[in-house]
Parts: sequence; C-alpha cells; structure tokens
Amino acid sequence: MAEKAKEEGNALVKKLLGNNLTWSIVAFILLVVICTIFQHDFLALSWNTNTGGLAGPLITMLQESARYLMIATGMTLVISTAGIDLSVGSVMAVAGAAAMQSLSNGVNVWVAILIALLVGLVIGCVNGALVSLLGLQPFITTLIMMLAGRGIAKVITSGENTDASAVAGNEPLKWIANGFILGIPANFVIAVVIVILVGLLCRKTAMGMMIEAVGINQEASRMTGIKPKKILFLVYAVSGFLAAIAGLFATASVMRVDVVKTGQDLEMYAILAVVIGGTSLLGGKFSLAGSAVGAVIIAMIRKTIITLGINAEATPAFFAVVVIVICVMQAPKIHNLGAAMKRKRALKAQAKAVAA
Amino acid sequence: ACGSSSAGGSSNGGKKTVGFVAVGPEGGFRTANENDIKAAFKDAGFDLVYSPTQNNDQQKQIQAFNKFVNDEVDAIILSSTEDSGWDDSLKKAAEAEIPVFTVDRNVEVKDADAKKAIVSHIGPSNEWAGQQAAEFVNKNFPDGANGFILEGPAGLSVVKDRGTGWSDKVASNIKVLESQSANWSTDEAKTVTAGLLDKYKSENPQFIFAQNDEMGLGAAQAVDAAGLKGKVKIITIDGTKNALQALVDGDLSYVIEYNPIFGKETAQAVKDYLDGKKVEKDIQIESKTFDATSAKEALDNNSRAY
Amino acid sequence: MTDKTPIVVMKGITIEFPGVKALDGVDLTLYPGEVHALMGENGAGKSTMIKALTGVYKIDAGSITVEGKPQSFNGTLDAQNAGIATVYQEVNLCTNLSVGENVMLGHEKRGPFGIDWKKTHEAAKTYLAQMGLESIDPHTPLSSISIAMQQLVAIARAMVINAKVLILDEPTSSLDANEVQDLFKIMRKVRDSGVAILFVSHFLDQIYEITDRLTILRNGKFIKEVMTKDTPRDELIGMMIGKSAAELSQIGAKKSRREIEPGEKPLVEVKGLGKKGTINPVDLDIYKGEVVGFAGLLGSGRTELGRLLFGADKPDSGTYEFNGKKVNISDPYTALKNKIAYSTENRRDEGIIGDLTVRQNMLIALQATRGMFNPIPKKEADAIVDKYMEELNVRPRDPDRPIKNLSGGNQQKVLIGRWLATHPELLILDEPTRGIDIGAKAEIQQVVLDLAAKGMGVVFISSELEEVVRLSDDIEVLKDRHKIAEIENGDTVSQATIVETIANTNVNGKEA
Amino acid sequence: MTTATANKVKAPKKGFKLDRQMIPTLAAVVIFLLMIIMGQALFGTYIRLGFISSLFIDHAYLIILAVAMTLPILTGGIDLSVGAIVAITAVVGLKLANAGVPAVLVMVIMLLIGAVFGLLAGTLIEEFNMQPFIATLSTMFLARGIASIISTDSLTFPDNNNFAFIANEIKIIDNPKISNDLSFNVGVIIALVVVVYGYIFLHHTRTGRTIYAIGGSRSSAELMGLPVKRTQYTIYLTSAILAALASIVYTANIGSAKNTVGVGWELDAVASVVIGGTIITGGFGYVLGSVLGALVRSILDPLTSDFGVPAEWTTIVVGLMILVFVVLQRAVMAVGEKK
Ligand SMILES: Nc1ncnc2c1ncn2[C@@H]1O[C@H](COP(=O)(O)OP(=O)(O)OP(=O)(O)O)[C@@H](O)[C@H]1O
Ligand SMILES: Nc1ncnc2c1ncn2[C@@H]1O[C@H](COP(=O)(O)OP(=O)(O)OP(=O)(O)O)[C@@H](O)[C@H]1O
Ligand SMILES: [Mg+2]
Ligand SMILES: [Mg+2]
Repeated sequence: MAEKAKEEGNALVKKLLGNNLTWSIVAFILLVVICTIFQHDFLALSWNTNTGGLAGPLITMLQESARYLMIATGMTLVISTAGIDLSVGSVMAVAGAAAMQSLSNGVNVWVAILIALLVGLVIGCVNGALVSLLGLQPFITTLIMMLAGRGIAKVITSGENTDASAVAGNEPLKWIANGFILGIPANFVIAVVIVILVGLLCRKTAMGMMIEAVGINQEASRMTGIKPKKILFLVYAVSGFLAAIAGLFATASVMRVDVVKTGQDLEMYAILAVVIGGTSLLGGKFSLAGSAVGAVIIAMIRKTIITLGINAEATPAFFAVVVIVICVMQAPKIHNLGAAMKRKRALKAQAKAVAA
Repeated sequence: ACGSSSAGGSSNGGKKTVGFVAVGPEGGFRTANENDIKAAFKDAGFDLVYSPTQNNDQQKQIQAFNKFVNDEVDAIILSSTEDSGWDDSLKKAAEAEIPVFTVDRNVEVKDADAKKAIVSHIGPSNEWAGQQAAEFVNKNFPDGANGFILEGPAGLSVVKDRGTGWSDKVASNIKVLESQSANWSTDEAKTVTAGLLDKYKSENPQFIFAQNDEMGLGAAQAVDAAGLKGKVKIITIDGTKNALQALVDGDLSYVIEYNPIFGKETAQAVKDYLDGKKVEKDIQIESKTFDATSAKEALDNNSRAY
Repeated sequence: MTDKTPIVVMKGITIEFPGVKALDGVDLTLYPGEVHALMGENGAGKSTMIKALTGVYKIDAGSITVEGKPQSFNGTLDAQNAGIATVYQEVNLCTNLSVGENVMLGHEKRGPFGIDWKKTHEAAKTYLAQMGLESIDPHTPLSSISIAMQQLVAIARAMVINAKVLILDEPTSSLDANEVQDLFKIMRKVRDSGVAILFVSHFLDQIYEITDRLTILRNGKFIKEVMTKDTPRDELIGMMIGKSAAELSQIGAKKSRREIEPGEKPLVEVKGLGKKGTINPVDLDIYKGEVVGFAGLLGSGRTELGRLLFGADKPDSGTYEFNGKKVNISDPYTALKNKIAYSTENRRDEGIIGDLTVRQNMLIALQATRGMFNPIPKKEADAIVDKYMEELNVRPRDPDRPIKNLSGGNQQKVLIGRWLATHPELLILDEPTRGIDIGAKAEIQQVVLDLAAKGMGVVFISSELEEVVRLSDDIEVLKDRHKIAEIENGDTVSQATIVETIANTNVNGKEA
Repeated sequence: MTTATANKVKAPKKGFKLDRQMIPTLAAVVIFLLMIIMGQALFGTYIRLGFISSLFIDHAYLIILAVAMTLPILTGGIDLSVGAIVAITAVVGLKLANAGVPAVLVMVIMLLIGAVFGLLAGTLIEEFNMQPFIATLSTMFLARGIASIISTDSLTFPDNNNFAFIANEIKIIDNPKISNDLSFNVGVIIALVVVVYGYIFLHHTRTGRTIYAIGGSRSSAELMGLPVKRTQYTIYLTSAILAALASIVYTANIGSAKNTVGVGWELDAVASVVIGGTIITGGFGYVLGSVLGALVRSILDPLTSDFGVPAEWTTIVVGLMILVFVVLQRAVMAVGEKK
C-alpha cells in the first residue's frame, strides 16, 4: 500500500520534472529571489494613494507583462500551426499609432480603441490570407509585414511620435494601461482574462485540437475533413488582434506612440515566451498556460535587469545568459541525467558479466 | 548609357540635384529635422533625392552615398548615423568632385582626399546640450544631489557626446545613482524610471537627466505615478512641442533645445558653394534652453515648428 | 547450423516506455547465413527489438554483443558502421530528394571534385534494378512514387552497405506477389553469401517460404525460439496469439454474395470520373451492402481512384451521383458530409496525427464534420472511443497515449475506428490490412463483412488478391491507370482469373 | 515480374523535378534583370559601371551572409546570430588592431571568435535540444552584449595596421568619370570564393547532401544512418565563421567598426535566401539563388529612393516589393506544379 503510494509519488515527481511549466516557474522564483537579495524590499507592496492601487516592483512588472501576455498568446496559436508571426511588434506600433492619432484628431476614445483593434485585426487577416490562400511561407510573409507595419505606423502619424496625453477625454484608455482593479493593474487583469477566454475557446471547443492537428500533419488533417486554410487564417487573425491590444497597452501607458520603438523586438520576446512555455516551434501541441508564464518571465527578466542595475552595455548579454540557462534547465538531457547514469552503470556491469 | 534622369546629373532643366543621405523618420527631432531640410531645399529650387536608412544601419547609408556619387548629383547632404567609416565613400566623392555637407552629426575623417570632399558641417552640438544639463543641475543643487541618467541605446555617438558634455561640467557633489538605457523610448523610460525610483527610494533622488524628450516624458509619468511630481527635477534634450508643454505643466523642469531647424542654413550653404561663393567650414546652429516661462512664450507665439 | 558462432546475441533485453514495458527480458540470437524471423502480434515488440539492436532506443536492461564484442550503439549510424543494415517498418526516406539520391545518400561515389553524380546515379540504377525497379529513372523525385515503390527503394538502399547483418522490418507489407518473389530472390542470394537476415512479416506463407529460424514474442515477452521447418502453423499461431489456432475460426470468412434486385438504384454511380495524369475516366457503380474490390498491380491507379471518390484529389472529368443525387465531392470535408470515408494506404503521412492521442485521432474526423465549435459531448466521445478500442481490439487499451507510440498495426486499427466513427455509407479502405497481424486481419475482414451486411457500401483496395477475391462482390481490375475490367465475383473467380485478366487485357479493354 | 515493373512507372520526363526546384531561382534571375532594366530606363544610372561595381563592393558582405544563412535554412533551421557575430568580431578585431596585433593575425582571431559562437549554437541545439531559432537568438543577444561590453566607441583602424588591402579597389576600366569605372576589390573576390565554396559544399560533398536530407526529414536522415549530429555542428560552425568573414570584409571596406554594426542584417540575409527561392522549412534551395536574392535585396533601396518614395513609405514599399517577388515566385511554381 505504502509502496504504491510511494511509487505514485515518484511518478508524479517524474512528471513534474519532465514538465516545462515546472521549470519555468522555478526560473521565475529564482529571478524573484535574486532580485530580493539585491533589493530587500523587492517584494514589498504599498498602497499608492494617487494611483489608487498597489505599488511596488512586482506591480510595475505585472503592468509590463500584460503586453507580453497578449502577443505571446497569439504567437502560441500561430506557432502551434508550425507558423510564426514576426509582425506582432509592428502591429503593436500600428495599432498604437492608430489610437493615438485618432485621439489627437478628436475622435472619441472608444472609437479610437475600436479603430486600433480593427487595424490590428485587418493586418492579421492579411497575414492569414497570404499564408493560407496564397500559401506563402509564414516566416517571410510576416517578416514583410514587420517591415511594412513600421511604415504604416509612420504613415499614420506622418512620422511623428503622436502624443495624446493632453487630449481631453482620454481617461478610459489611460486607465486601461495605468489603472487598477482591486489594487491590481487593470491591463494585467484584462490580459489574464483574455488569455483565459482564449484558453477556454481552444479547449472547450475543438479549436485547440484542430490547430494542433494542422500543425502536426496538415495533409492528414485535411483528410479528416479539417480545412487547414481556415485554421491558418484564423490564427493569424487572432494574433493580429491580440497584438493590437498589446499595442494599446504599450502606448496607453504613456499615451504616446513611438513609431520606431513601440513594440520593437517584441516579436522575439513573444517567441521566447512561447518556447519557454513549452510549445515547439515545429508546431503541434501548445500550452497557453506555459506561454503565459513565459511572458511573465520575460517581464521579470527585464525587471531583474533594472533591479540589478546591469548597465546598458551588458543587458543583452545578461538577457541571453538567463534565457540559455532556462532553456538548458528544460532540456530533457538534464532531467534524465540521473537515470542515464544508473542505466549506464547497470549495462556496463552486465556487459562485463557477458564478456566473462 | 546614362541618359537624362531625375536623379542623374545636373542635366535636368538646369535644376540642381542634391542627394540627401538621411536617417529616416523616427519621430521627434529626426522627423522635424529631415522635413525641414527637405522643405528648405525645395524652396531653394533644388531637386532633393532623399534616401533614408533602416534601424540606423550605416551600411545602407554608405550604399546610398556611393549611389549618389555614381548618379553624379551636384551635392550630397550627409546626416550620418556614425561618425566614422566614411573615408572610402568620401574619397569617391572627392574624385567625382561632388561637394559633401555633413549635417547634425559631424564625421571624423583620416584620409586627406576624403577630407577635401567635405565642404562644411551644419548642426547644433550634442556636447553643448549635455553641458547645459549639467550646468542646470549644478545651479539648482549647489550642495549636492542624487539622481539618474536615462541614456539612449548604448553606443550611438549622440549618447556618448551628450554624456561627455554632462560629465565635463557636472559638479563633484552631484551623484548619479545609476545610468540606464531606455532606448530613446517614452514607454521604456517609464518602466525604467519606475524601477529606479523603487530601488533608490532611500537615496531620495532629486533629478533625472533624460538624454532626449521622449524618455523625459516617460520619466515624468513614472515620477508622477510615484507621487514625486515636483520633488524630482527632470532635464531633457531636444525641445519638442510636447516637452515644452510638459515643461509648462511642471512635469519637466528644464529642456535644452537641440535645434533641428537648420534646413535654410544648409540649403544656403549648398547654394553659395555651387555659386562659387565661400562657405564656412563649421556652421554652428545655436540652440536655446527653456524653463517653464520661456517655454510658455515659445508656445504662445507658436514659433515652434515641431 | 547451430555450430556456427552467432554474429548477434541479444540477452534479456528490456525496454520500458512511459506506461508500457515494450520488451521484457527478450533474447535473440542471429547466425550468419540464415534468415531469422521475429514473430508476434501487433504490438508484440518486434520493431522495438530491432530498434534496441540498432540503438534507436536505449535498453533499460540486457546486453547486446555483436561478433562477440559487447556493443551499445547510438543509433543507425553506429550500427551501420558495425555492419548492420536496417530497413525500418515505416519507410524512412527523404521525399525532397530523387530516388537515386535516396538510395546512395551517405555512400555517394566520389571523384576528384567531390561527389561524382554520374557514377552515383549509375550505381543507384544497378541497385534499383536488383529490386526490379530498373524502369525507375534515378532522377525521379521520390515524392512521386507510391509507398510500395518507396519501400523497395528503401531496401535497395540497404543493399548499398554490404552488411554482415541485414534487418528487414515488414518489408513485404505493401508489396504484391511479384515484388515479394523478387525480394526473396535477393534475400536468398544475400543469405547464401553468409549474411544474417532478420525478417519480420505477418504473412505466414512468406515466413515458411523464406525463414530458417523463428523467435516468437508475445506482449513484449520472449516465448520461444524454434526452427521453422519443424514448427507447424497452428502451433506457431498458438504461440503468437496465446490461444489455440482454432479460435481464429473466422479466418477465411467468405462474403455471401449480395444480390442486386433489378431496378435498384446504386449508392454510388460515377461516370467518366478521372483526373489527367493520375487515372483515366472510370465508370463505376457501388450498391448498398456491396463490397467492391480494386485489384491491380502497383501503380495501377487503385489509390488514385479511391482518392478521387473521396475528393482527396479534385477530379477533372466525370459525374458523381451519391444516393441518387448529384454531388460535387471537391474535398474530404464534403465527402465526409456526404458520409463517404477513406482510409489511406499512407498511414504515416496522410493517416495518423502523431502527437495527438489515440482518442483524439479516433474522434477528429467526426468532430470535423460536426464543426469546430460543436464539440462532441464527453459521454458520447468516451462511448465511441471505448466501442472501437474494444471492437478493433486496439492494444494497449489506453486511449490517452500519443498514437505515434502505438505499433504500426494498432495505429491502423485506430484509423479504421476513426472512419467508422463517422458512420459512413460508403467506406473506402486502401490497404486496410497492410501490416496487420493474422488475428487482427481476420478481425478487420470480419468488420468489413459486418459493415456490408449492415448495408454500408465498401471499396476494398488491397495488394493481396487473396483477400480481395474472398471479400468482394465485384472486382474492378485496374492497369496502367485505366479500369480494364469488372469481374462479378463467384465460385468460378479466383486469383488466377484476375492475374490473367491483367496480363491479357490491354488498357483499352480489348483482349491483347 | 517484368510485366509488373513494366507498367509500374511510366518514367517521367527526365530532370523534370530539378527544373521545378530551380524555377524560383530562375524567377529571381529574371526579376533581378527586370529591376536593373527598369532602373536604367527610368533613372539611367543602373547599368553604369560604377553602379554595378559598388553594387558588388558594397554588398560583398551580404552575399557572404546569404551563403552562410543558406546552410541552416536548408535544414529547416536558421541562424539569427550572424549580424551580432559581425558586430563582436568587428569590435574585437579593431581593438586588437589598435593594440598592434598584426592584421593577418587579427583576421584569424576574428574567424576563431566566430567559430566559438557557432560551436556554442551547435551545442545548445544538439546537446540541449534547443530549437535553432531560440539557440541562435540567444547567441545573438550574447554576441551583441559582449560586443557592447567590450566597447561602444566607434573604432577606426590605425593607419599602418589595417585591412585596406581587402578594400582597395582594383580598377578594370578607368574612365575620367568615376561613375563609369568598373572596379572590384579583394572583398568581392572573397565573396565569390565563398559562393563557389558554398556550391561545392552543398552539391559535391556528402555533408552537403546530408544537409538536404535533414531538411527533408531529420528523423528519416537519422534512421538512414546519416551523421546528422556532426552535420548540424558543421552547419552552425560554418555559418558563424562565414559571418566573421563577412565582418572582415565589411570592416575592411569602411575602415571602422562599432558594437551597433549589423543590426537586422540577419533578416536581410534571410530575406535574400528566401527571395533566392530557398524554402524556409528546408529541403529545397540553391546557393546561387541566395546570391541573387542578396543582389535583389540590395537593389530595392536605391530603387525606392530614386522613385522619390516619401520617407514614411519606404519600408512599406520595400516590403511590398519583396511581397510581389515571393508572390510571383509562388505563382510560377504553382504553374510548374500544374504541369
Ligand atoms: N516510442 C514509444 N513510446 C511508447 N511506447 C512505444 C513506443 N514505441 C513502441 N511502443 C509500444 O511498444 C509496444 C511494441 O511496439 P512495436 O512497434 O515493437 O510492436 P510490433 O511488434 O512492431 O507491432 P507491429 O507488428 O504492429 O509493427 C507497443 O505496445 C507500442 O505501443
Ligand atoms: N510513372 C510514375 N512515376 C512516378 N510515380 C508513379 C508513376 N506511376 C505511378 N506512380 C506512383 O505510384 C502510385 C500509383 O498509384 P496507386 O498508388 O494508386 O497505385 P496502387 O495500385 O494503389 O499501388 P499501391 O499498391 O502502391 O497503392 C501513385 O502513388 C503514383 O504516385
Ligand atoms: Mg513493427
Ligand atoms: Mg494504393
């Protein structure tokens, strides 16, 4: 009886060790610990009266993580179909530009938000159409969109970094990025809710399974009556839409779009988040929860860089090291080291026995 | 083979062709500056061919430069992303006897022939701007203070120059707790500043020197969110409308202009040179500094082009 | 024979995969100059045993010695260098390269300027010729030849390495009689040159024809090593399936002919259905409850015709009536909507969705017809899965492991389950019994008959004439991508009838 | 038997597939020529010898990078670190040159540094099964980081100790007007050598063929007993070393270096490779294609500026041109498949 319990225990441990999520969470905790060592009140939370919410390092971290959560979620679905969406960063800029520009042109704030989301959706659909209908390669298609997107953002603001912080009636948008719900950053709450919704949509309907099927074996999926083209179109559209939300988060936090900087390099962060979360770039099985944790980790790494006061020159290197460490931690080779050793020894022994 | 063409040679309608090796519209200063130059040359009756690069890639600028040499334009305006690495291209220009005018950033040239190609440099000084920032801090905190510096991307020569300017002049009792890069970006500046404020609560930081307006505005929001508005003086460089507005609203404390409006001067210089007149080697564009009051004036008689 | 020193000795091999003990202390001894067969049902552990030997899987216990030296290979490359050439069960070739390159990859002939392509292709040609593929130009893209031919190419490739041990995992699964004879000719030659051959097949006739010695596995356990010549069939079957052969009574179950009432409307009525380059226009009627067999040589176009009926390829000519109403079957989705299902011959590339679980693989087609946002209720789903796991006797009986981890035969069963779950009125089975063990094969044949009895129309495509003749009411004979004859099955009809038809009729249907 | 095999295969037209694989590459050639002709027709400067010369001289580095990028992409992988490797090798190189290390030795060291990063990437990919995209993304950040840690100044060669001999232009045709000079330099020669090397490596060595096999199906390649692991290492080593070589050529040309060199070059390289007709998922493609891709990519920018495209629109137009390009290719291929 006890034996059995123990065995199950071991099995569980094995399962956990094999699971990326576990390692991501471990990594996250490690980062937090490091930060706390460097800055003892890192975990301290205080109530900030003039923002009406909690304040503290972790809070700003969550605030930043919201945008990563959005693009990482979209990216997860795209990657699951064995595709990739390099345009999310640019889409963020376009959506942000659209929102800020229309605001400063006196458009009602809600309409502005709607416009931004639509723009994102449209770009996503264009990606989707090119990939599914024309059968272009996702990488190059979205790479083009990444180039063009920047341009579109610049065209929208005619090259300016439009600033809508002074525009009257921009509060709702401002609130989305800076406000608080029950003391927790609003954008984080919104992001989490959206992630959960997407998760339900994927797992409670057959959407998730079909996306994975297309990613694993497109021809076989077609033979089961799935319409791969539809699926592909769908995921890119979703990715574009979520990127637009991320764009709103990014620009609304300062009510200003930066046609060059907004969303720059964020596609890479999103992809990292997805991979850290345990979804393979080769497509197939995906884990939104994993990607979400990955997204928060990215924000946490950036937070760590600030907290440790790593100077500008060294940040990329530091970032790289952390990523490498995390990925190595997740490598099965590492998990199985122990087992492998044992097996080797056993086999050696037997081999000797045989030889003798 | 080389028939007449918009780009090729002065052969088209007597209109002189000028090649503009540019950085590209990156908002704020950059956009204002390039638009102004384009406008000015148009007014001066030049035919300006504009060639921007992407993410500050010098290689694309070099390519564009060499192309202009091959196009045999009448003059080249060079707004370089890097201050070195131009010798070969300039030599080509010299050989083709095409005058080169560097704007904004000056370029260092070793080669003698290459030097010949450069007629004149037009632009404000980054070091000067950095010095002004230091002076202001010295003046306001005679008995010392702590603060941060928000830098642009590591390695750009603007960043270095503005930094050098600052450290040349800054007083010994002014302590920079930390310099962080916020990549010229408002939104990154906000996160970074928020982090720094958390981290150095105890040292009670009193100033933030942001190397451009964009970052300054971000910092201001972080300061505001932390409830420190007014307690932390924020100094920025560039002098865009938004910054001046913020200055008036008391979000910023001091703005040093990095005047992008020197299209006229440039066009004039080119014109004079091509007309065989003598042109100064170094045309300094002087910039102003603003505090709340002067900012208000500037905005009211809206003399600001950007 | 036994006095020879063994070249490969595997002792007490144990391999555990999460959840299954695929092998449990299995022994295997190979002697030079003999053909040794691994026998066992689907999932018994034959392929795993082979992969253990070549180091594709790490063994958890046991020992492997090759020519007396203890060995633990790190994959095919190592094994190859030690003189072990392997053709795995699933064809493993590179579809982006030409046939010739696939044969020679890693062994290209080299000249002063690196690879000498002329020499290389010539070499490839000779190896292909050995396999009776002299008609294939080595420059032909691999992707354009059938699974069957690819399997032959894979074997040709194994010949390039002049190995001491040659391993063939179900090489004959998709070959027709002629190819099999060709293969055996070569195997004998190789064997006589002192090479040890390890052979896997579910065809007992072949086993008795070619092998000298057998090792029998059951559920990953070693049962017995015997000499082929002194082991009668039913004893062998008994050892393999663990029950007496008698219980396999259904084997040989024969279709009782389905008579068509005059004036009855056919379920399927196609006229001039065809597609340029793949299959010439065909007329075809299929009645409810009828089993229609497609017979023909490799490349005769059976699969193509099946694919057209399912809309996997778009036909460019002909009319298609289903249940009396005109239909335009433009893609698998519409086909399934019209209750037409097609089980592919190309299990790995067009069948299984590897990383999905057995459950998902079984339900996905049904789900697709219901639409993405109309998920199958949990209860219903479980019911369906249990039903077919049971009926088709899928092993292991665990619906939640990735299908790619099932043995070849069991994957096939799951796929059949997938199509049955859509309750088709017309079921097209392309090589459904390929790689299936005798027990399961009988089960599947029985399923086919039962379905027909329930009124389903079935198209039965198989390279095994025997089962085609036994199960079909009507046999469509194809040759060179033409339908050359339609034979009404009856007591007078035998395999010979069909072979003759193919030999003596030329494509425009006239006597040759 | 004979009857069986006889009608098994109607042997298809010889080399048919080969042609189809080449179609995108051929399309690249045609479109490249069209662009030149269009440029010439509209602006009259595109077939000036000077233009042609600087097209090659200024883009020798990109040609090398394109070849480097072709290898990993053929296996369905990618090497995002090439741009960053250019940066770090350049910075270290100039530091050493200024410290008086003889130029030739400097070059060797630069190549070695490249090799180190290639090795690191290979290890991460093969030993810790990281996906190439992530592995090289990390090495990219790492290389950039180390580069900027070492120095953020823009460094210039000391006069007596530089790579000038690579950059010095050799004039074949010397006209009074520089714009009609036909000239090249050692950098261009290096690039061409690399191209030839790439071709021989991919088409006349077993390792090269293994690369294609991996691109077709890695698991198959392994089960076919091909040295997959070793090949993977070779690939990422080669691409990194070639990146270092590109760095040598580039720094030689501009005589200076900076930690910010090569930002985004990896994407230019990928674009070149894809424009050249190589499939990003691996298995199909040619070095020659990548070279053409590089040239096409390089000629897009001058075209946009000559067309007087407004500043904000430039990236859009460049993007659209690439799009038109790949769509055309796709169309041509579709037609090819139909046949
Ligand atoms: N990679 C794997 N992971 C988990 N289980 C596996 C794996 N490969 C095989 N198995 C299991 O090991 C058992 C033996 O499989 P194997 O492929 O050796 O059977 P087989 O004798 O070859 O059957 P068949 O005749 O159908 O090919 C099966 O139960 C299968 O599910
Ligand atoms: N001349 C040929 N060149 C290349 N491939 C061919 C040729 N003829 C036939 N094939 C391939 O062989 C197969 C012939 O079609 P099909 O598979 O329907 O024949 P089959 O009778 O079903 O053979 P199999 O028993 O392999 O299924 C197709 O996959 C086709 O691609
Ligand atoms: Mg098997
Ligand atoms: Mg077939």
